Amino acid sequence: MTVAVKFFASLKEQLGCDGATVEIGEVATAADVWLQATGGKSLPPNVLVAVNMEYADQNAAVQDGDEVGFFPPVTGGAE
Amino acid sequence: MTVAVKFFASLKEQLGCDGATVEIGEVATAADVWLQATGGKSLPPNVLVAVNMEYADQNAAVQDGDEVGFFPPVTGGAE
Amino acid sequence: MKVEVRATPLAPWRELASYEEAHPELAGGAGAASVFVGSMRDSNAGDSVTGMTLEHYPGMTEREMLRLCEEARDRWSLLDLLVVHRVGALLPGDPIVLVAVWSTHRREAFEAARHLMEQLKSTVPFWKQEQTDAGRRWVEKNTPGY
Amino acid sequence: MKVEVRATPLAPWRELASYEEAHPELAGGAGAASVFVGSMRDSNAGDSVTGMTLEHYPGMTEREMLRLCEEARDRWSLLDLLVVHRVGALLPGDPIVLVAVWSTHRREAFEAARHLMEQLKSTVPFWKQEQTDAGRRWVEKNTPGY
Repeated sequence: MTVAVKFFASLKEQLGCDGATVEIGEVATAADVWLQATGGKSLPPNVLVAVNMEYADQNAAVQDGDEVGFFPPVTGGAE
Repeated sequence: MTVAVKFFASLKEQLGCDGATVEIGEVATAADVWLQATGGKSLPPNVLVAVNMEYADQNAAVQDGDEVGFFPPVTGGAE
Repeated sequence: MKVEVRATPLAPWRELASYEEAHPELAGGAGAASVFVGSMRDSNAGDSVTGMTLEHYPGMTEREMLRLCEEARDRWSLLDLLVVHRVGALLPGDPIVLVAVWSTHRREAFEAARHLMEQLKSTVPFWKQEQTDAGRRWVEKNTPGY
Repeated sequence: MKVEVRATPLAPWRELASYEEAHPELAGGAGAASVFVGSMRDSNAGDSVTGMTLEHYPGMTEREMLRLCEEARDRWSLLDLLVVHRVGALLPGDPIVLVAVWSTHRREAFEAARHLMEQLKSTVPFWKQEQTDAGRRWVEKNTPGY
């Protein structure tokens, strides 16, 4: 199946990549998608995961056509 | 001594009086001033007292030239 | 810091824009502004209210407002405060009170603005009289806000 | 209810004046409006900050903001909400976020505005990058607001 991957903020800079389209087997979690997209880098513990723009666990199953976002802790709002 | 008296809001309406100038003996409290100004009416328990525009107890001593304000509980601000 | 009792209409957002324009030092230093606007509602205690008159104790009212603001400024290390309260005749929808607080961080701004509103209601000499279909009536007590 | 991610300058008081003008139903019904404006400060963690860039996750950010607003509206029976958050390049003093809440009584307005600010900081995908004399750096964690 095909999954769209997006990286944001400091994670995007560290990986040198905005996102990618990943081909992966029919049974896969968000963490599997990360491994595939990053060439086997380990998923940092503080990275947040969203599947189809909703927060998800790294062990959440993904489906064909899903979008998986990975990003660091959020820092919006005000002091 | 001479003391200026002011009444506000519902109290002003009930008494039919904005205020008065009261002549009273040299040793007097705010409550004495009330009695003198109202012709002996009893001071309602919820009436607030200010001497020279500062909240005061009804037993606070007043001096010649003081201004004594009497008013009902305040209801400013918003719901 | 500015405290005002106003007998003419209050446009809170225009008031805030003017105040910040006149105080450019707030830009850059103040990370947080918390604002409260209380307006006249068209009903109270189940009755339709068509108008309101606000009375105050000239001199004492301003003094109490200033005292509250100075206390809040010192307690929460605020950068600035603006409080404007209407008196006179109001119609439903008219703003009654504007409280604005500027601080470095949001916690102080939120807490100070809320505290000021409670204090304004409970200690500053203002009295509301409502106009209903049944006639005029003095508002008798305050609704607790905490 | 309006939620917006904005890439152009935000003038919060003008924004509020326009919003209320476009929503005349708020006048008369809303006795209380609580507003918070968070702005870019010119220093952070002891360093002078000369600029900031805010990044977001287009689509997800708006969705999270809307979800928070709907939750707050239902929890506190709010009459209306307006939330605007900047992205892109900012300078010191520039407003970053505007949260406005209208309700019948002041308690709900205060609590909802504060809650929304905490939630905006902790759950909505925005990331700040600061420009200091030593170069650019990502802001790493949030300051607790309670």
